[in-house]
Amino acid sequence: MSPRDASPFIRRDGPALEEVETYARLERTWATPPGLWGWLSSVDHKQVGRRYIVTAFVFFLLAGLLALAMRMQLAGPEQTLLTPDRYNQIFTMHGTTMMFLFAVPVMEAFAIYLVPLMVGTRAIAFPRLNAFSYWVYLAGGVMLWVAFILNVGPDVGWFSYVPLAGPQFSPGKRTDFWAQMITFTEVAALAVAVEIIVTVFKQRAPGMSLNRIPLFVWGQLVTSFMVVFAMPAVMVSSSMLIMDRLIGTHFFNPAEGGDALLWQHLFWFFGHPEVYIIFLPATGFVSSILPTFARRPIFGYTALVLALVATGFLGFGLWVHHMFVTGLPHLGNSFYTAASMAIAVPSGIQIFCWLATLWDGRPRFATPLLFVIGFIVIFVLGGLSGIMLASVPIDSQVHDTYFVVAHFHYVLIGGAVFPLFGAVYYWFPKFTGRMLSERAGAWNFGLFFVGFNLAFFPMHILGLIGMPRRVYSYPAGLGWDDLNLLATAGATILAAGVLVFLGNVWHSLKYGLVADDNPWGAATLEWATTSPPPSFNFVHIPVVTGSNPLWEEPDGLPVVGGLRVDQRELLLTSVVDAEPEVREPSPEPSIWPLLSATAVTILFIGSIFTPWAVVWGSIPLAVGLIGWFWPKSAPDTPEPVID
Amino acid sequence: MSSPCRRSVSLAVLAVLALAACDREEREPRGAPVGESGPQAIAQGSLYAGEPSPPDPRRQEYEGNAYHLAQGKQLYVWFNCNGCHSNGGGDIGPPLMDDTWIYGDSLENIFATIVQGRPNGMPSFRNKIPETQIWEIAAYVRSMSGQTPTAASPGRNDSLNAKPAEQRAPKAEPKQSNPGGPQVEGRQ
Amino acid sequence: MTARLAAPSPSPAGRGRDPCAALGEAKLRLPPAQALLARKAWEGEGKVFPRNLALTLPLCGPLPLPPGAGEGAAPWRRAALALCPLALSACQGIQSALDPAGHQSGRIAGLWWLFLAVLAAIYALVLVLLLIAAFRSRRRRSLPPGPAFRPEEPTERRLTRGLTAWAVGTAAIVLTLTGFSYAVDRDILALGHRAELTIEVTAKQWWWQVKYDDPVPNRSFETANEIRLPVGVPVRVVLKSQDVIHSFWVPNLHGKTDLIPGRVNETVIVADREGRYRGQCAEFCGFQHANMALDVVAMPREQFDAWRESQLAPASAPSDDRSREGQRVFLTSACVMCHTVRGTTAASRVGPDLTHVAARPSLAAGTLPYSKGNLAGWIADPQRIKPGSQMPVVDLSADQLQSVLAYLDGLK
Amino acid sequence: MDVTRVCRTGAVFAMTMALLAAAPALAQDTAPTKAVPAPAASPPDDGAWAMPAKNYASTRYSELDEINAGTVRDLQVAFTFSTGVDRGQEAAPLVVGNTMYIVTPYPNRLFALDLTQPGAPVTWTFEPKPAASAQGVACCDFINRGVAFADGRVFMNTLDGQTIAVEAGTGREVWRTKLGDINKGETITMAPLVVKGKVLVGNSGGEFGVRGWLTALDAGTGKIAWKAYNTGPDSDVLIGPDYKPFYDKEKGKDLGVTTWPPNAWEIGGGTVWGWIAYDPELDLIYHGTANPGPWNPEQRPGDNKWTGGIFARNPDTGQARWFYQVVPHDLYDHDAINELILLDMPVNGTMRKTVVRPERNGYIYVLDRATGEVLSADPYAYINSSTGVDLKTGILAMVEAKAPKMGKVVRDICPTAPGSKDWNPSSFSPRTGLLYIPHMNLCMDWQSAEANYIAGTPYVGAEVRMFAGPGGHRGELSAWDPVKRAKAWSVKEDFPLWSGTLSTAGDLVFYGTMEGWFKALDARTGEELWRFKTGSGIIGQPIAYRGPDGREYVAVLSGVGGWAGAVVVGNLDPRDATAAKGFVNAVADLKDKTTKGGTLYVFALPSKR
Repeated sequence: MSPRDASPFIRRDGPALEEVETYARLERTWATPPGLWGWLSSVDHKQVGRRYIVTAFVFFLLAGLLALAMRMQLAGPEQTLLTPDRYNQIFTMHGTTMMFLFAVPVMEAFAIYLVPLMVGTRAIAFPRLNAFSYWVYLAGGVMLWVAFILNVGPDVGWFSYVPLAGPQFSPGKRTDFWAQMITFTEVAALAVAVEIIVTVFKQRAPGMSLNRIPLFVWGQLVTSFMVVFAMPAVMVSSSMLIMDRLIGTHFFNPAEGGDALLWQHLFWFFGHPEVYIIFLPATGFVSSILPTFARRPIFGYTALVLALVATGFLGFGLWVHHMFVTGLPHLGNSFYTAASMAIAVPSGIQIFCWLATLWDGRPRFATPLLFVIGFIVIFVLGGLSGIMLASVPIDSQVHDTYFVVAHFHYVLIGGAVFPLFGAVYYWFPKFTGRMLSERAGAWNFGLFFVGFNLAFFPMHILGLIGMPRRVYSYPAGLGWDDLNLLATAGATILAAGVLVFLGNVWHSLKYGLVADDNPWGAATLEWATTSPPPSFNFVHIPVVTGSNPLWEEPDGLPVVGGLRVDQRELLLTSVVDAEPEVREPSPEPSIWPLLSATAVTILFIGSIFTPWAVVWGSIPLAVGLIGWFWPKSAPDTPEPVID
Repeated sequence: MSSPCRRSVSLAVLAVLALAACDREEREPRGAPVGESGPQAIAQGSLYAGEPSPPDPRRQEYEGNAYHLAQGKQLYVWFNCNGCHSNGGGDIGPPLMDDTWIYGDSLENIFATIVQGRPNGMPSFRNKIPETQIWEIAAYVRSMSGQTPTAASPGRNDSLNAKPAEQRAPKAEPKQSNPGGPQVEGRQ
Repeated sequence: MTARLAAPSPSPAGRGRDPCAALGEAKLRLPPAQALLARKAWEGEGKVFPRNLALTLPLCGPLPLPPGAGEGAAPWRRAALALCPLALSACQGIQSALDPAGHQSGRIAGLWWLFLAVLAAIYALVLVLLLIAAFRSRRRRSLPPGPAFRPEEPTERRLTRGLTAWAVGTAAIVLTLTGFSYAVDRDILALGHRAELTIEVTAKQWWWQVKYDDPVPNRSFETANEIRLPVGVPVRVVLKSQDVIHSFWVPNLHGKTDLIPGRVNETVIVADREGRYRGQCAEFCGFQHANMALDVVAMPREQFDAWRESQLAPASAPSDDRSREGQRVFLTSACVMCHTVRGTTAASRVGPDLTHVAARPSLAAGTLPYSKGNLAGWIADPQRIKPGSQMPVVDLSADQLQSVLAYLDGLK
Repeated sequence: MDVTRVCRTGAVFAMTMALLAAAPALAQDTAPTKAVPAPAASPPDDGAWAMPAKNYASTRYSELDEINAGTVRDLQVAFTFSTGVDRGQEAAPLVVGNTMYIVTPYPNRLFALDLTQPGAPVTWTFEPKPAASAQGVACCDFINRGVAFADGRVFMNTLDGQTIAVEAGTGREVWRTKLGDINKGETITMAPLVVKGKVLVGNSGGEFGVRGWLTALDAGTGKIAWKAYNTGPDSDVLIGPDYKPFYDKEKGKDLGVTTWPPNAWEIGGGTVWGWIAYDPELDLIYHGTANPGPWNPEQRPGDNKWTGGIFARNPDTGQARWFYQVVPHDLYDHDAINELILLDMPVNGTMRKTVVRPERNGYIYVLDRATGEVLSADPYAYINSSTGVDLKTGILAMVEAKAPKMGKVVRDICPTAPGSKDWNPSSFSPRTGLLYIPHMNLCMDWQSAEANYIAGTPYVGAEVRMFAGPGGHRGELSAWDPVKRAKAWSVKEDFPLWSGTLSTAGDLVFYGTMEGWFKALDARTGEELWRFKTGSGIIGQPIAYRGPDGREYVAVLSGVGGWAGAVVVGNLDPRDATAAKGFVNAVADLKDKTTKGGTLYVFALPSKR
């Protein structure tokens, strides 16, 4: 990368090296070493983030293919395209991949890439942990898919209810691969959550007090806290499951004192927040895109932040609405009805703020905004059907039917995938330095929107007229045939939309317009550096004076200096007001995260087959961690060179 | 990035390593093709004199397959095998989890024992249990003493825990005892 | 990969054979006359001998709509039917939550329509606001493109007031809906106190064991995959499972309740009008989750009592030589290992009780309507119709099959 | 008084002396302070042992007292005899005249030993040659509990369901009658009883879904005189106008049908494989009925009449007089087939004709044997599954928390399926007024499971594992005072007691342990006076007789087996806690202590020359 002038927005302040010299020195210090070795040992959050995004999208496409296969099978009654065994594997893989290998990782991936840029720091906190998390995630995902290809794909649903997923009714290793995949991805997710929390709390640019944090970062912060509290529940339960299956414990064996419902409680204590873990970052996308294209600061910043935090708390209080028909006490169910309904209030507030922003703005209907509008249309419908599901009597009819399938696709595709596509169109210039085609973007949106509604709206009716979920086939004569065919047609159109998207990406990577640093005229700090950003993100750490810094300082941001250029160094600031506190070294690239991740992979996969793998596998893991944390002597530079 | 490349490499390696997984995890409810009538004769070996007969090709289908073993375990209970043999420890009938095989330890021998019945009490289930299911039961019987691949053997059941599950059963090297079927006062 | 996603891999001979091939195999070993007989079993039912059973057999058949559907409906039902614009006919059906035939499902459907009306209004409001916002902006877009602007104070104040109103409104609506939901919930539960009859339903992979309880033990009896109930009488259903989790769901009568191993759940159903309804397992339970249905038949009290008496009787003795031979085959083949026919030595509980199998509306847990032809297809190759089900392919000759069919078909 | 010396003078004189010795006891009976055997059912001892229970009152008490507390120390082996069958030896040897008759487990060989010759050589051997496949349907080892002697014939049952009369002098078969069908799971293991020229026989197979019955065969011809089923309509159960039960719960028409789910009574158990007693005075036989099938109680809602109870019947017609259901809707395989001891004793100050039964469920029941009224039911072992019997209604109050459930392991149920005490009979000494009860101290975990009836295979539906009860010892011998309704003393044993007891006028109690010890205790204190290690565990019934030489002998068969010893005879694998329906778990160490055997041991004092 050739040295370029820093962004015009950054105002030089204080004596230091010449700009070009600073740039070159910083590049030398922060750049990832070249070659395969460098690639494997990279700890640059942008590289890791890119890998995460690409990997997650690969899983998205694979899971989408599975969805198509299912829709083909269900296009008509009594089809025999897939055997029940294969169908069960496919819908399990679809749900599992979408939830664990796509939705959560892709949201975290955007956080990994964008949060350090948005808070104005040079690197993410714990970059080696970050690299480690990616390798672990990749290994977990690859393991699951290789297993699937080898006919060891899980076949008990993404929720793996015991006893169906238990040792008696799910013989072989299929479910074990699922359970270990959970462990893999949750290790990765927890690592990222910790990094995001620390980055947001300690590495914000001076002046970025809590009330100036971009809403996207707020969303990721709340999400990360939710990850920290929710993920351990599913890790514990999947470990209990694998212990039940491998060493004969009785956590879920009702005969010997275990409880089948314990699984559901643990799983949904994770599973419901999981929905918000996916949704809250998406609201962050919306809150980033809307003001840019409405060309107006977001309306109701405080209300939106409070809504995020409220959702984060309430999200933990409604898992039982997944269990209304399990025969739990009615009083308890009523409480969860109230809690589930209550979450409509913060969501309503968010919707209003976005509408108001649009209302009072001067919008430019570029593709990202189209996706945001699509998001509002679809997500609101999904949210409203969610209110129906919160009612115990209605839920007792539509629970586990296609109505629920429709509902959560409206919420998850509408609430997360539409904003995600918007976000890709929005930040693609920043990631790659090239613009995506607006024309193809409109087609992409159109096909996606039409296809989606055609595919999923009929499912509401299907559920109401009696079609249960997770059926590999259905009898003719129940009035389900036409609607299913319609849904399949919709799914095909949806797939066409995805194809357009892929073509658009491929084309613009090769031939796309070269992007400015800030092509959309946005207000947040990631647009204050080059597109794509240099390895050190900012030549000088910017100083923030408002919640829309680039709009409020049109002549360039003030900056602070004083960080070393010959070593990786970060500026740590205080939690509330972001006042500079200390300079903190940031780790060099290292191969140890990869080696440790490999050791972890061996341990996890080995423990599918023998419990001894936990014992023997801990030895290479210990070696990996010792190498990772080996103390390094302080470099001997009497006079540090600063920027 | 180049993760697809990595993926394909690891995929190839794993594919080679785990080819067995395909067989182990296959769920074929029909079982192997139904042959004419089980083993042509009693399998020769250390129990019956003569050259050992070549192993039945169907053997692998059942013994290394988690689904068939699990089905066998289910049928073992449904068809009251556990009434006489308990959960492998034995009762009216001899234990099945030890190293003693009165009528032979091969899958074919066990198949024949179930089909033909044995003197001194073991009933004949000829025509009563379809052959596929007999193979499954026979394979499960072998798993009780750890003769089947650990990765395919059943785990614990959702019921009273009588003994460590078959997948944790130490392999007991088969020994024949009291060979020679109709022993008037012997154990069946 | 693609091969695995595609149709079941071409299987070696003997596997994956279709039922007609199964009969065909039997044919090969028998005089053609016997094969003809096997074929007649199908055609006797007025059905074309199928090439692919699973495809050609109308699984639920042209099921007659329950009598009284759509007529004499309560006001809310009329409103419901009027409001069901998407597929009017789709709302009705023997497995539809929107075609209630019982007190609870009626209340739930009413609640659902209420929710739909309120929420649809809200949705419409949001869409209108969105449209206006876009429309307004379209006018404003003509404003020269320029940098972002600072919002004006009065607008901000107006919007803030709007936000407050919106939040309060949302909370109020949600609170109201919650209140209605509670009210319906309580109303539904109250029905349980009036239950006159207790049925015990045990779910198994993949069928339903149904036991009618009675204080006098020998007036209790078992059946499978069917529930009959007197019209207007609330029935307590005790729900148990011995393998995995299933869910009991008869949409026309009530919402679902799970059957969970290690737990005993209860629900109450009542049918307000005569008719035949279809229930289905609603919790994923393995291979044949899709084909685990049951029939619910609501009938007048006298008919129900008569049915009950007939169910209490042991199986009728075979009346002709063919059936007698069938009984002999039944009692000496694999059938006896799993099934009960009361009054004979067959008393195993692995599979459904067949004492009065021929009097049931359907076969194989609602997979096929009952007919001698379907019974033949089911026995000949159950793995074709329900792959993975616990019913094995039993090697019966065509003659034996005919005899067993004659015997079973006599078990009214 | 020096009875020993007197006895040696000769048989006739000894008999006189015995009568004299008994006289004070009989005189005492008039004062209502002590229990005595029903006089009509316990004639004076003639030194023989003609039925396993010794007499119709089932006292298993010998009036011989040559071997007593003073002399027992010198007791030694007189002779031994190997039966050649190494399965569980539960039978009582019989001695009539100069011959001893012993019957082995399957193949049910009957030996006659000549006691007049040194070493008691075999006079004749009778081989009934039962079907080999019967071994597969014998629930708990293929044992035989003994033969009966009457009118010069020995009556025996075979495992495959036959009753055979053998001429005592020659070993020639007189007749044989096939009574049970092994293909349905029916076997016969009980010892027949001959009453008024009828051989009473009942079937076994409660774990195979058989329908229980008791039948009477004409001793002369082997023809069936009557057959009373224990489930089904009244006409099958022989309930007619004579039937006058004490409690309302036993009244009603066709209860054997209506207290079962439809058709379930046809495979409902209620076998008669235990002991029968007879009171000539009231002219009633008493027999128990075994457990209902399957074990899983949820599969048979209702009281399951007439299983798990005691019948009084007319021996000539089989018509029932009264019935008392000890365990309605049995939850734990608590067969009510244990010994029935007919005692006359004071109850609340008045003499009552009673039948005393230490029951499997842990209570000693005292019933009025004329009416079937429960006079008392006191626990003699640790019980936590029930709280007691309401004497007004006769109902046993169960503990809900210990009721077995499908799909749920109910833990720590005491007593276990074999009960506080199984078939192995107690003895009663009129001298001490104590009942000597060999019993167990085990508890169990139980999970019910769905039982599938497949003819000829077990029909159980329960997963059970047993273990030692509170205190850690597994066996116990208790001396029970039925008048005071209290334990006089008890002796703890490591292994469960599976042998009967014998008490003698020498104030000794004999019994064997599963390790193989044959022991003699002081009948008044429980102090161990003598022990001898036999070749295998003892699960048989010791007897005492006067030999042709006038000396007192004590005999017992040694040979471990039965349900309790299945782990040894079947070489079962104790790693499976449910092996042998859970019993193996309780006696997993038995294989280290003993091995299979089948030997008769006869003991006597050293002859003084």
